[in-house]
Amino acid sequence: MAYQPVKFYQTGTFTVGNRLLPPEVRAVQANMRRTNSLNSGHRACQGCGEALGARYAIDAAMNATSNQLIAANATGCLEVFSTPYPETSWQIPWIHSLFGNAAAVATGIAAALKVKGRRDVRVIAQGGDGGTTDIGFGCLSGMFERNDDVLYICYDNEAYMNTGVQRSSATPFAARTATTEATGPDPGATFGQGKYVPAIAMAHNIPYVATATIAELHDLEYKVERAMQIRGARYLHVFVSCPLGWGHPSEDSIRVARLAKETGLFPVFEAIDGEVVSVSKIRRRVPVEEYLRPQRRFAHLFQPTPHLEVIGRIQAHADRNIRKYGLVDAGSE
Amino acid sequence: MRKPFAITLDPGSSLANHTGTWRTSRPVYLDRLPPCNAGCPAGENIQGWLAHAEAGDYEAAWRVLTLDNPLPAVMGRVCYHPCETACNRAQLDEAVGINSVERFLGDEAIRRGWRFDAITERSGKRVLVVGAGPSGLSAAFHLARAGHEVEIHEAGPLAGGMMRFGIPKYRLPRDVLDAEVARILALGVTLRLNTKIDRLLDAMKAGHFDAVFLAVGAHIGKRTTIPAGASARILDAVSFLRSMEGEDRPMLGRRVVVYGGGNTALDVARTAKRLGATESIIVYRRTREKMPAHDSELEEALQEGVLVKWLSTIRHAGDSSITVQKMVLDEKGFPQPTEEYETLEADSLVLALGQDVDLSLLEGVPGLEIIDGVVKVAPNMMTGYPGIFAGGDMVPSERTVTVGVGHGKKAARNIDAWLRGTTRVDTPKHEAATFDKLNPWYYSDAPKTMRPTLDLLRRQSTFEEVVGGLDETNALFEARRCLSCGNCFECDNCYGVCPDNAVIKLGPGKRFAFNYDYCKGCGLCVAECPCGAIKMVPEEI
Amino acid sequence: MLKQTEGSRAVAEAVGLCRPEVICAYPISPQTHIVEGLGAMVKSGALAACEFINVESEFAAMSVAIGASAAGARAYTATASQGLLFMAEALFNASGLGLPIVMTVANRAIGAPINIWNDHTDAMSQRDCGWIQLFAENNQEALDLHIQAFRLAEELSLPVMVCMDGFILTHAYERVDVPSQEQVDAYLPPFTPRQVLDPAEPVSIGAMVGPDAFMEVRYLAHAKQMQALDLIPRWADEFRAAFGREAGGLVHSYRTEDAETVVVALGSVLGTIKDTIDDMRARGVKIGVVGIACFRPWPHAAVRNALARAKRVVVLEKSLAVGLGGIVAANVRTALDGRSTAVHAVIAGLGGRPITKDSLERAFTDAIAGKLEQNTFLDLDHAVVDRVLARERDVRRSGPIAENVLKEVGLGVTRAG
Amino acid sequence: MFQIRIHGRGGQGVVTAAEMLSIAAFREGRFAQAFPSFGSERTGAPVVAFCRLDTREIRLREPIMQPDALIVQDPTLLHQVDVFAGLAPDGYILINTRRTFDDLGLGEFVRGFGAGHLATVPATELALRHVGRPVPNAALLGGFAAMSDLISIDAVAAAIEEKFRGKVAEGNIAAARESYRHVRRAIQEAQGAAKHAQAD
Repeated sequence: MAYQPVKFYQTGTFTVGNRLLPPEVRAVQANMRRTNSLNSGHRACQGCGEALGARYAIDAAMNATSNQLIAANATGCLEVFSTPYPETSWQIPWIHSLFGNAAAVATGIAAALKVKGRRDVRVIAQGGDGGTTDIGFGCLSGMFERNDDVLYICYDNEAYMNTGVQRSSATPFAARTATTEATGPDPGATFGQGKYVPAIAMAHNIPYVATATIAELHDLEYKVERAMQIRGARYLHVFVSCPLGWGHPSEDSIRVARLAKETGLFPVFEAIDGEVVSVSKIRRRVPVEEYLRPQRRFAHLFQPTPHLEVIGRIQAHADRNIRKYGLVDAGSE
Repeated sequence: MRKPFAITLDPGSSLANHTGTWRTSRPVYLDRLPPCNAGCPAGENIQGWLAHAEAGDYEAAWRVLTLDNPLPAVMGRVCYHPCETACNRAQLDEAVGINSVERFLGDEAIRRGWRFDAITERSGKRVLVVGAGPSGLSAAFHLARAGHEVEIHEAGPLAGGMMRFGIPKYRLPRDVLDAEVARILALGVTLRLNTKIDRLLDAMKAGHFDAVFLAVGAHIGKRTTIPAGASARILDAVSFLRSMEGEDRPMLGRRVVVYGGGNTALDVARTAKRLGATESIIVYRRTREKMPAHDSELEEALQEGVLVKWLSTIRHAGDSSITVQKMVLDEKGFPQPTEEYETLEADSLVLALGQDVDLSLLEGVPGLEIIDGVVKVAPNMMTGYPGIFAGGDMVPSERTVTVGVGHGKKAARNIDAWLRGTTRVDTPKHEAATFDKLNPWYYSDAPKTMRPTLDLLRRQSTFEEVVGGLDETNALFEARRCLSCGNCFECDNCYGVCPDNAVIKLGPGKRFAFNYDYCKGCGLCVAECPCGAIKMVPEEI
Repeated sequence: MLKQTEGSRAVAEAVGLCRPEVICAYPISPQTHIVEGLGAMVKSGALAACEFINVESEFAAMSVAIGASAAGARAYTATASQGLLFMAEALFNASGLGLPIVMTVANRAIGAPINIWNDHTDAMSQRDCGWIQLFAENNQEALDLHIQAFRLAEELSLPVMVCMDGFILTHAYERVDVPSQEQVDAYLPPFTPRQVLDPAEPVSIGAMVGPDAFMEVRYLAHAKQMQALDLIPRWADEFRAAFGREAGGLVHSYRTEDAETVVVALGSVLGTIKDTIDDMRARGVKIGVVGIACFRPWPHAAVRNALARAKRVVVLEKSLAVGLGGIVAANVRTALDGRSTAVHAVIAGLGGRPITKDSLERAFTDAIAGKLEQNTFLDLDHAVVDRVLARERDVRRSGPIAENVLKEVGLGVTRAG
Repeated sequence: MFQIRIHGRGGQGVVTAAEMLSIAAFREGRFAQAFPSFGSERTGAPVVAFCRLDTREIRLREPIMQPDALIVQDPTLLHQVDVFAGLAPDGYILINTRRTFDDLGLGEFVRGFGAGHLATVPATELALRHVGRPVPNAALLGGFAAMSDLISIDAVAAAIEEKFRGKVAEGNIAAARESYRHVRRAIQEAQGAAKHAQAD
């Protein structure tokens, strides 16, 4: 783990908190007075990974900035389920402008704060994979290149869920979406492995790039906190599951995210100035089938009989990640 | 500020939207029965006292432990810990070393001189306990705690029963036993040694006892007819082991053969080694798998140089040798004789074929039912004679210290009820906290800590304790390996993983509550609860 | 202070005097010189307490302005032509959120075919995006309108577009009177936003509004622009009082007192029209001109008044609603609703085609002679278009129109770049 | 109103010339309007810039089609573009060359123009000598001041200083002044020759 592990065997570093741990080593989410930046009453689906990831990240950012935070939000599920007139779930100053401009709006906010000498107030831009890797990509890249003082958080659920599960450039190979149906000779998405924005962000040599999942809260919170200690353009790519779009039971949201990491399909790491400085190792390596099977979007890979060639290709992708990022400790297997 | 209509909204206003109405099933907190508790013959609340140990509060842990068992230091040494066999953690890495933590707590209590709370209110009833073994001491303890006046009549010269006269020193140092017995007596329990009761009813009348608990144990070694030469030296295990407590040690010679496959047989063989025997051989008619003795003890014995003749029965015992007949297991697993014989050099033969109960004191007591030499008791441990209860080795059961202690507690509680003219109803047990109810991801890897063991040379020559104890740090480590199966330990997972902030944290020690106004019933809290303390129940629609 | 300087430079100085806090720059002709000038001021420190941000697109330029304005900063940017279209989505957003951003549009044609020269197609294409649209007749007015624009925008909490003709004004060296910082500070108070992103008082800006309230939101946007119709003249008067010059307002009438023929136009062409009118007046022709200084909100009453005594109206405009005709003319007709006044649209100067006095006088004379159709295309080469149309009738694969026209005119390939 | 049209090629500072001319006029209290033939021509392509001078506000925005004066920064254009289009009868012509109108084959065309209305000056040479680069615009303005008497050479110098800094400004001013003297001398000679011719 990138963060300081807590030697506590009953629950290790993995539970949210523990009555026996000193408060400072518990997660922000364990705090009775956490900010609940994204409050109850939002209209996200049962078990929504994005709602969870957003509260995790923004609460952590609030904690790191003593609540001096402003957020710009791209159009998407998060925006729609959090702020339908006449109610908003946000407890922080928050603005939604357009689908493709969250990064630029945040740049504007940061510029305004700089002019006004409010260095204490920090700015976050957030959006889904559509608003980040597709339509908002230009603004995102511009924000990176100028090294604007903004933390951009992408909540990646690998498709356009708000509009009814259409394929985005973050949709993985073979996944079924409404625009990559599971029919024909090669069902599901046939566009390679998806656009990997964390690597593209690193190519901008911005001070901080990190990935995280909703399955490892401490790691996610550590990365948000670290990001808030740095000035300049920062990027956090959070893997969030979508029970509706992926077709898994709502209670499996965290488990599926955990499997994405444990298979190696979603590498969890952090990079400083374009160089990977730490990776979150795989604890119990599992084959990709374990990740694919619980999700209906991959059901066609197993019916009527397993499509070994396709599954093999996905496994190969996972193995490549494991080699590339050193996700498995030598000798641990 | 004058906010533009509709496009600009006040913070947190979504609280007006009660998403709880979406729910089709709701999460509820529950407590499940952990396998360790379920598996403990002494009925200890193991997870309960481990929880205090995890927090480093050893005295609190000891006090919770001793609510059920007054002999933790003893049990921490001689118990065969079925709790560890049942422990869910065994399916992760290794079972939690419950027994070693129990011993640590017991020793800590002796070291620090912790005492039981003084008895406050008295019932004015008198109870006679016959026998100062595990059951008797346990019963006396619990009865005293309940406010009754207790008198123990022990036939022997010292308290402890089999703990003293059956279990060798190297497994249970006597000072430990003495300390824990003394602590029980300190509650005001009267102990009369060398007091053998011949006619129970008379004794009751004479002492004005309102109830009796019988726990005389089984001290008569079983004999079997083996053709033997006139000068063949044959002893029985019980008396041999008992004689170890006396002044002059028994003479066995250099070559000792022990006949039997129970723990007692091992105790004898290991003791013989320590007495200087060059050969200590166990003859057993079945295989190692079938052996009733505990494997850990067999391991230690083998390490110490004890030899075992498997699938063998003794046909003849001569002056300086015995004849052994080889057996084979039939398809049903029963040993059948072969025509193969073997002769072993032997200076003495010790029979460890089990023990019988001395029931002489029960003569003239009406209504008792004796089956295969043991006294039949009702589920509440009462014999056929009202007011006379029995437990331990003299009733049908597995004959271990732990079972005895358990009987003592159970009997005491029922005697208490009986004395108060009520009948005790056990609270229904919670559903079992099986491994499949857990989410083990959240427990980090931590293999069991091994207790130090004495080096072989000294084990073969002295009676020093073989197995050492844990020090404070690894006792804490071991305690913290507990998964708290089935019972919330306030890890905050449910509070953290709820996408709708629908879990209310009530504060230290107060656990959590659900806010059903917002809970959408996604079930994440159930899936991510490490210890299986939440379940989903369907909503009535 | 009087100066002989370029229009873009004059505007840059005016914007600088308005103490903008965030400026977003993306290059596109003919607006570029303005942000270049501002960039230099910020770099040199002449313009302090200002962030100058080189963005990656016009879409980003407007988006950065949106963020800055929502965070309480006075935000400015400039664009033209394709750039304005590329930020179209953000334009609606800025007005929808009620953010007082000021933007210069250096009016330019829109392709295809690509054309960098002046006309009003860009501004007109965004006439309904909820921004206030002001048109400058010359560089002095362009300069003055920016000062008024910030005050107007911030009072109404609405974005304002100041339109000035690309090249014709942006690149023209003229005499301008640049006010002092004290004058501007006295006229333009510091920005106190209607709503602001502030941790001390958190709000959610940009909620999703459904059928239950969307009508009301749109109505309020309309109502706000209607308020502007009162405020714009008031501040034009205040401006005159403070700076001693005419600038802004809704409409300007020139020699219309007894005019039977009234020309209506926007922007720099008004100058050439006035000269033409002077010549015709000298020959006794009863003609005048009404300049539209504010196109959005549409000054319905003011236009109706200004044209009260006109027998015929000639709307000379640099834009074309393809399939309809004159865009401004269509608006003028609504102002004359219920009157018999003839309204002729004269589409002129598209893509930078020079508008000469001679051509104007010819058109006006035709109008008076009743020889104008509803839509007339000034100086259109009928021979060329007839030949192209003829060829398209006869030949299926007749090729690209633009290239055909160039062939016909004998220019060979386009020189535009 | 006096209208000047300047012909040249991209990179020769044609537009700057018009702008400097307007600045010079402004400094002498006139209204002036300078603007390029809006386009995106690149280096080397023919370029036209305009400048109007007047004593009252200039509202006219059309390109200059009947110039009162022509400044030709590049004589090679004479054979490419109709630089003389719309030139007022007896208008002014200033050409950047060391040759004469006759050498250029314009003798016939300019017959009838007043002697003081025609001048050539080797502006590029002057620029090379004083500035070090072949930018003839400033030098030509000096010549135009000498020929037209509309603006003073000092106003031209001031305008140059407004546009350029340091050495470049000095060089251009020097070139302008030398060009001014050159043209003034040439015109005096021409006028003298004209008088002489009448005397005979």
